Amino acid sequence: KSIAIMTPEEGTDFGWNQQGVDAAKAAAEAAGIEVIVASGLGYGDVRPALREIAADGASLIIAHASGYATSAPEIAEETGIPVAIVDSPQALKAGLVADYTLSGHEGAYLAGRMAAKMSRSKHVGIVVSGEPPSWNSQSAGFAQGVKAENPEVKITYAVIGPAAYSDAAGGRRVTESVIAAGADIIFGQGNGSSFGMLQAVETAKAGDGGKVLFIDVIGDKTSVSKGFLLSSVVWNITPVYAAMIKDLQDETFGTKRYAIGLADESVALLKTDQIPDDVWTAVQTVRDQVISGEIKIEPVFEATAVRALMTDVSAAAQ
Amino acid sequence: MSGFLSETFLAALLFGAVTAAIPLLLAGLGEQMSEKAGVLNIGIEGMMIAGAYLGFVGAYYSGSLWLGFLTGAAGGIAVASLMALLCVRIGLNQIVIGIALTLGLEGLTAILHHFQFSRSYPRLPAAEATVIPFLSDIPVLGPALFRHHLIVYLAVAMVAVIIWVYRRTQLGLNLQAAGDKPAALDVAGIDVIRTRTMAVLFTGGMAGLGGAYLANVGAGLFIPFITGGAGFLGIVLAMLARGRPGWVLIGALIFGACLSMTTAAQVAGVNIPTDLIQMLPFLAVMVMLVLFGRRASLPAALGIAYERGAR
Amino acid sequence: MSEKAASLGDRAVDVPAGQAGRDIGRRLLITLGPVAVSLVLAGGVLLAVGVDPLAYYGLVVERGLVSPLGLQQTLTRMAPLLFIAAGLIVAFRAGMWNLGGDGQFLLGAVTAAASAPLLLQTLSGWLALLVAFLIATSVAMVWSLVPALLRAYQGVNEIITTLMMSFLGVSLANVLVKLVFLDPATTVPQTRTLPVADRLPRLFETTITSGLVYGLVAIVLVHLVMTRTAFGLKLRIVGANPSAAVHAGLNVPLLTIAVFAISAGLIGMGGAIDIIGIQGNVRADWNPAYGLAVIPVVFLARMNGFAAIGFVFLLSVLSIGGESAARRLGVPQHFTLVLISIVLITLAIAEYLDNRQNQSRRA
Amino acid sequence: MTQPPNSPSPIIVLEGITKRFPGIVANDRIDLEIRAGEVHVLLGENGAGKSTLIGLLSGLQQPDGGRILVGGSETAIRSPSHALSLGIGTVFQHTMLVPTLTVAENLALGGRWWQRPRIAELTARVAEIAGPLGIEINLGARVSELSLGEQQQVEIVRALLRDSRMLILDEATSMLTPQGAAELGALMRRLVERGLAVVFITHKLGEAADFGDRVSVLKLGRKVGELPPERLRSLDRGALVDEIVAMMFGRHAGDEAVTIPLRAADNGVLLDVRDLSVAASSEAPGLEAISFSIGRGEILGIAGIDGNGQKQLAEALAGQRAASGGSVILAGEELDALNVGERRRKGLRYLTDDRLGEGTVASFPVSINYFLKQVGESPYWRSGVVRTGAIDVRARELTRHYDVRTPGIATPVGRLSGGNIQKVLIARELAESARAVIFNKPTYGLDLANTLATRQRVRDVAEQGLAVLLISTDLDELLCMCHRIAVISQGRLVGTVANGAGAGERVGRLMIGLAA
Ligand SMILES: Nc1ncnc2c1ncn2[C@@H]1O[C@H](COP(=O)(O)OP(=O)(O)OP(=O)(O)O)[C@@H](O)[C@H]1O
Ligand SMILES: Nc1ncnc2c1ncn2[C@@H]1O[C@H](COP(=O)(O)OP(=O)(O)OP(=O)(O)O)[C@@H](O)[C@H]1O
Ligand SMILES: [Mg+2]
Ligand SMILES: [Mg+2]
Repeated sequence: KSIAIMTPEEGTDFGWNQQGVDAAKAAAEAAGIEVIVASGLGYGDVRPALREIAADGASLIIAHASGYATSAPEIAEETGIPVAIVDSPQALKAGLVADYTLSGHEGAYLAGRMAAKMSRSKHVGIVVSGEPPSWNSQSAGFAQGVKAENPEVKITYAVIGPAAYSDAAGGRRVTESVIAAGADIIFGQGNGSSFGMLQAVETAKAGDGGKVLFIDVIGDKTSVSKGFLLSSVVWNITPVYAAMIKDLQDETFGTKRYAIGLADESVALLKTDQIPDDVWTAVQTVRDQVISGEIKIEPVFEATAVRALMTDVSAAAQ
Repeated sequence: MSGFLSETFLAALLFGAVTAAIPLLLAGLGEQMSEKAGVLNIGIEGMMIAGAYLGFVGAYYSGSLWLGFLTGAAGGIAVASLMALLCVRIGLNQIVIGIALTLGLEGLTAILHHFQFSRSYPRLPAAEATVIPFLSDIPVLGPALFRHHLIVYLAVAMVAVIIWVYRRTQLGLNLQAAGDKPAALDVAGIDVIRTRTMAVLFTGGMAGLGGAYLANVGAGLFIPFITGGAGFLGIVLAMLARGRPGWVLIGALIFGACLSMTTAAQVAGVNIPTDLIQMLPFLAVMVMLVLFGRRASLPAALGIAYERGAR
Repeated sequence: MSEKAASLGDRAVDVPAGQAGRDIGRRLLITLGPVAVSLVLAGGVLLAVGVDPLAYYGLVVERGLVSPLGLQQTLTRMAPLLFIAAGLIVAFRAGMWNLGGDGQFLLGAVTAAASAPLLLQTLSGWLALLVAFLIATSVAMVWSLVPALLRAYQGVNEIITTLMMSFLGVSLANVLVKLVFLDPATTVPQTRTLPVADRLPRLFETTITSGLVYGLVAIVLVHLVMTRTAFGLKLRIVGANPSAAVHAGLNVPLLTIAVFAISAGLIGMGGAIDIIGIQGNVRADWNPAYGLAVIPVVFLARMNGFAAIGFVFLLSVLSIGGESAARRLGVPQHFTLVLISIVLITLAIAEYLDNRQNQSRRA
Repeated sequence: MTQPPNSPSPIIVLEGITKRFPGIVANDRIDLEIRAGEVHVLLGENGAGKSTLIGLLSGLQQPDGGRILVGGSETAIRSPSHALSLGIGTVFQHTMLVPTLTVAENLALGGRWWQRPRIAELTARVAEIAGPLGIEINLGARVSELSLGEQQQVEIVRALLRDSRMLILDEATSMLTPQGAAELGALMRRLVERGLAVVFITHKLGEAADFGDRVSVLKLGRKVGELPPERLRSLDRGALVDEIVAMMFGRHAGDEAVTIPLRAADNGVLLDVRDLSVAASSEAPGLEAISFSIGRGEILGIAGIDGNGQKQLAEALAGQRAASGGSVILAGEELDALNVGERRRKGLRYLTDDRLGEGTVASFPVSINYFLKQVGESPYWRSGVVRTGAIDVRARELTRHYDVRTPGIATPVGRLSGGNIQKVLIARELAESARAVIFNKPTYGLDLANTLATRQRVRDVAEQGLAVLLISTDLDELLCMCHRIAVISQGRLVGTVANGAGAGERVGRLMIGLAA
C-alpha cells in the first residue's frame, strides 16, 4: 500500500539522505505503491514521528539513520508495523524488523586503488566530519585499497570534529591542512561539511602546483562540482528497498539482511572526466576480482581500528 | 621529509588557526562592547548566522566579497536592532529575547537555504589574499600570517581601534558608565538608551561580519547551522577577557590554535579519539579559571534594562 | 550582575498575590493572545515559502494537542523538560545563571543509560531504575561542583564556567559513550539498551511515560520548596540580595553550592528520566539541547513552577505538532524553531504591555 | 504671595506642577519660583515630594500637570541633557558617580562621544573651583575608593564645573562634617552673589536658617508654606526654626532636648571588646587593637569622620567580618568563634546603615523582611516549612508597635520611604531577647519626626538595661544621647570623652587630630 522513509536531514544533501529518499521513491514507483517521505527529523527522539507514520497507515517504515535503530524496532513492536533499520544486523525479527546495513567498503577499496594510482605526490588524504560506523568502514576500505595498490603511498587521516557534520568552514580548514601536508587526492565524507572540503579542493593547490582532486561518497555531486570531482562511491539503495517490498509481499520480511555491494552495482564508482581510461580499466579489473571473491575486504567499523590503518607519520619520519 | 614537519604544512596549520580565530575574534569583540554597556547579548549566535547567510547571499549574487561583508554586517545589525528595540528600548528580558532570536534565525536561515540553495550548493571562488610585502616571505610565519584576505588584518586592527576607544575617548567612558551605573550617565546628559543601542548595533555588525567571514572566507559557502556555537564561544571569550579587547584576540587565537593542534595531532598519526582532543581548549580554559579565577569584574548593571527615574 | 538581574524576576514573583482568580484569566489572555499574534507572523513566513498557514496550524493543533496520539507524544516529551525547568527555577531564583544544562543533562543521561542495564542483572526492575536514577543525579551534581566552588569561594562568574562545563560535559558524555560504556553488541557507538519492558511503566493504556508524573511532582515540589520553606527563602535571599544574605548570617558559599547541586541534580534527573523512561540508551553525539529552549520558558513563567508547567506544555505542543505539520506540508522541520522563537518574543512583549497597563491603571 | 519690587527676576517658575506615581500624588499643584541670587531652601518630611520635584526640574521625569517656565517661556524639560543645556545643574540625593571610573573620568562624563576627555583642562578648572571651597579632590582616585562624603564633594564640584545658572543640591550636606557643611553654606552664598540660583534641600533646620534666603515647605506633596527673604531676615535663628517646625509638623520646638537616659542601678559591664583587630582590605581600612566596654543601660557613642573604620568595627562585632585578633565578650561569654546567627541568638544585634544594600531585600514583602535574620526559626517556621499565619500576625504587631507606615505587610519593602524601612530594621533588631545593640547611623536621611522617634527608641533600649553602641557622624546626635563618646580615626580609638559640659569641643578636637 505505502512505504515511508524517515531521514535525519533534508533529502537534498547529494548524499545519504538524498540517496535514501530517491531510492524509496524509485522502489515504490516500481512496485506501484505510495511513498511517505519524512525528512529532516534530526537525530533526537523520533518516536513521535514513527508512531504517527504508523498511524497514517504505512505498511513499511524505513528508518534511514543508525540513530533510529533503537526506537524503530520498539515502535514496530508497539504498532505491529514492520520497520527497516540500518547498522543493526542483530535486530532481525521475522515480519517486523529487517536490517539493511549499508557499507560501501568495497567501493571505497576501489577508490583507494584508483587514488593510489593517480596520486602524483604519493600522498592521499581522508577527511571526515565524524566517525559513524558506515563512514569508518569506507575510510578503512579506502586505506586498504591504497595500500594494496602501492604501500609507499602515504595516507593522512583527519576528523574535523566529533560531530562537525555542518561545520563547512572546519571541513575546508582541515582539508587545506591535509593538502598542505602533501596530499593531492582527498577522500571526503561529511554531510554539509563535505561542501567545505570540496571548496578546499577547488581553491588549494597541490604541492606540485597542480590540481587536487576529490573523491566523494554515497551521492553524486557532479552537478554541483566544478571539475575537481574525481569520483564518488555511489550507493544505489533502490534494489534494497525493492527487495524489502518484495519480501513484505512474500511474507519473508525480517528474515534476511540486505546489503549493497559491487556485484549488483548498488555500490559503484562514479565515472568522471577526470579519470584516465587506463586507470578506469584497471579499476574495473579490480572490481571484477572483488566480485569474484579473489580479493576479500573485511569491513572495519570501529574508529580506533580505522586510525590504526593510516600512515603513522611520526614513525615514518624516523 | 615527513609531511608533519614540512614548512608548507606548518604554515597551513597556522593559517587555519588564524582563519578559525577571526570569526571568534569578531564575535568576541562585538559581545564585549555590549557587555561593557550593560547588555548581555545572548542573541549573538543569531546575529552571526544571519550575517553568514546574508553575507553569502550578498557575495554570491554580487560577485564581490566586500559587498558580502557589507550585507553580512547589515544582517547582523538588522537582528541587533530588533534586540536593541526589545531589550534596550522597552527593556524585555535579555536572555529570553537573545535565545529566541538565536533559535529563530537558525531556523529561518535553514529554511531559506533549503528553498534557495539546497539543489545547487553554490560556492564562492577563493578569497583573494592581500600579501604583505617582506613579512610574507618569512618562512612558515609569512604565509601563515601575512597572506590573508584584507578583512583579517582589518579585524586585528579593530582590536587596536577598540582599545583606543575604550581608553581614550568619551565614548569609552560612556560605554563603561552605561554598564556600571547607567543612571549616572543619564544625569551627565548622555542618553543611556542611545549609548546601549549603539553598543548592541555594533555587536550585531561585528557578529554579522564574523558570520560573513565564516561563510565567505572560512567555508566559501553557506549551509544551515554553519556557525555551530561560535557566538556562544564569543560570549565566553568576551567574559574571560574582562573588558580588554587584547585578551579577546589572544583567546580567539588560542581557540584557533587548539583546533589546528587537533588536525596536527591527527596528521601526525597520534591515535587519540578526536573527542578527547576537542575537549582540550575547554579544559584549558577551565584550568585557567580554576587557577586564576579571581572575582569576575562584570559590569554592575549587566543584564538589567535601564529605565529613567525607576526605583 | 546576576544577582540583580535575577532579582528582577524575583520582584515579579513577590508582588502581593491577592487577586488570584482574576489573575489566572488575565494570564491566560496574555498567553493566548501573543500565541495568536505569533501565528499570524509565522504565517507570513509560511506564505512566503508557499505553504498554507491555516493548514499548517490546523495540523499543529491536531497533531500536537487534539489527536489522542499527538497529545500522548506531547505529554511524553514534557517529562524531561519539566525536570530541566525545575532545575533552572532553583538556580535562577537563587540568582545563579546555570547555563550548563546541556552538559548536566547528557551526563545524567549517559550514567543512567550505562548503569540501568547493568543494575538490572542484579536488582529487581524498579530498584535498578531507582539506583540508576540516583547515580545519574549524583553525577550531575558532582559535575556542577566546579562552577559551584569557583563561584562560592572565588567569585568566578558562573555564566562562563557553566557554559564551559557544558561544552566539556557534552564532549565527555560522547567520549564515555564511545570509549567506556559502549555496547559491544552493536557497531553503532551507543550504550547498552534498556529493554522496553524494563523502562518506566507507561500511564494506563497509553504511550505516555510515567516520567511525566515524576516531572510534575519534581517541579511542584521545587515550587513549594522555593516558596514555602525556610531553605527556599534562604536561596531566594541569596538570589535577590547577596549582601543581605551575608548580613543576615546566611552561609552564602554553602547555599551557593547547594543551589548548583540541586539545580544540576534536577537537570541530571531529566536526563535519567529521558533514558529510563523513553529512549532506553544514549547514542554517541546525541544532544537534544533542550536547555536552550527551556531557559526562556522559565523566565517567561517568572520562575513560577505552575506557570512553567503551562509553558513547557505549550513548547511540547509546538514542537510535536510543528514537526508533524512540517513533515506533512513539506516545510523543513526548522520551521518549528522559527515558530517557537516568534512565540517567545511575542509572549515577552505581551508580558511587558501587561505590566505597563497594570502600572498605569494603578496610577 | 506678594512680590517686593526689588526682588530679582525668577529663573524658573513652576505653576501648578503635579506628579503622580502609582498610588500616590508625589507633587500636588506646586507653585514655586526660583530666583537668581537666592538660596531657596526646600524642606519637608521624608516622602514629601522634594526629590520628585528635583527630578522634574532635572529632566528625569515629566510632570503630569502644570507648567514650567524657564526664563519666562514655557518649557518642557525633556531629559537630563536638556536640563543641563538649560543651565540646571543637580547634585542628587543618591550618588550619581560611576564607581569604576576615576574622579577625573566622572567629571569628564557627558562630553561629545567622539571627543577625547580633556583631563588636563579639567584639572585646572577643578583646582580653580575646589580650592576656595576647601575641598580636596584626588582626580586620579577611583570613585569606588572614596567615602560617601568624598563622593558628595566630587558631585558638588561636578555641578559647579558646568557653569550652571541654577544649582540644585538634594541633601548634599547629609554626609558632610559640620565644617564641610559650613563651607558649603559659604560657597552657596558666593554663588548666589555671582547671580546663580541655588535650590538647597536639607533635613537640618539649622542649615536652612543659616544658609537660606527663602524657604519653601512641602508636606504630602503639597506646598504648605513659604518664607520670603524679608521674613527670614526679620527672625532670629531660634524663632525661625520654631516657625519652620510649626509649618512642617504643626508642632513646637524644644522637643529635641538633650535627654541622656539614666543608667540603671545594675550597670556592670555587658559588652567587652578587647584588642579587636581587622586586617585592612583593598576597599576598606583595617582596625587596630580596639578596646572598650559598655555597661548595662549605657550608650557609648563612636564619633569620627565617615570612613575611618566605623563600618568595619560594627561588622567585626556582628560577626559579619573576620577579625584578625582580639575578642568580643558579651555578658562574660566569648563570641569570637561564633558566626552572625549565633551572635544574634546570644543577644548581639546590629542595625546596619545600609538599609537597602544589605539591611533588606527590597523586592520581598515587609513581613518577610522582619524575619530575615530568623529564617527557619520557630515559631515562624516549623520543621523548615513557613507558617505564614504566625509571620503575618507578628508582622502586623511589629508594624503597629513600631509605627511602620506601609500600605500593607505584603508591600515590597523597597517601596517604603527610607524612614519606614529604618523602622522595619529597628523592629527586627530589637525584637526578642536583645542584650547589646550596635546602631550604625540610625537616623541618616530621616526627617525630623522620624529622627526624634528613632532616637527615643535608642534611649528606650538603653533604659531597658541593654548595652548600646551608637555609631554616628552627627556630633549633635551623639551629644544628646550618649553617656560616653569614643572617637575613631583611621581604624583606631583615639580617645574617649565622658558626655557633659564641653564634651562637644573635646570630641571635635580629637576628631581633627588634637588631644582632647
Ligand atoms: N520612581 C518613583 N516611582 C514611584 N513613586 C515614586 C517614585 N519617585 C518618587 N515616588 C513617590 O514620590 C513621593 C515623594 O518622594 P520624594 O523622593 O520626592 O520624597 P522626598 O521629599 O525627596 O523625601 P526625602 O526627604 O526622604 O528625600 C514618594 O512618596 C513616592 O511615593
Ligand atoms: N517604586 C515605588 N512604587 C510605589 N511607591 C513608592 C515607590 N518608591 C517609593 N515609593 C513610596 O515613596 C515614599 C517615600 O519614598 P522615598 O524613597 O522618597 O523615601 P525617603 O523617605 O525619601 O527615603 P530617603 O530619605 O532615605 O531617600 C514611600 O511612601 C513609598 O510608598
Ligand atoms: Mg528620598
Ligand atoms: Mg529626597
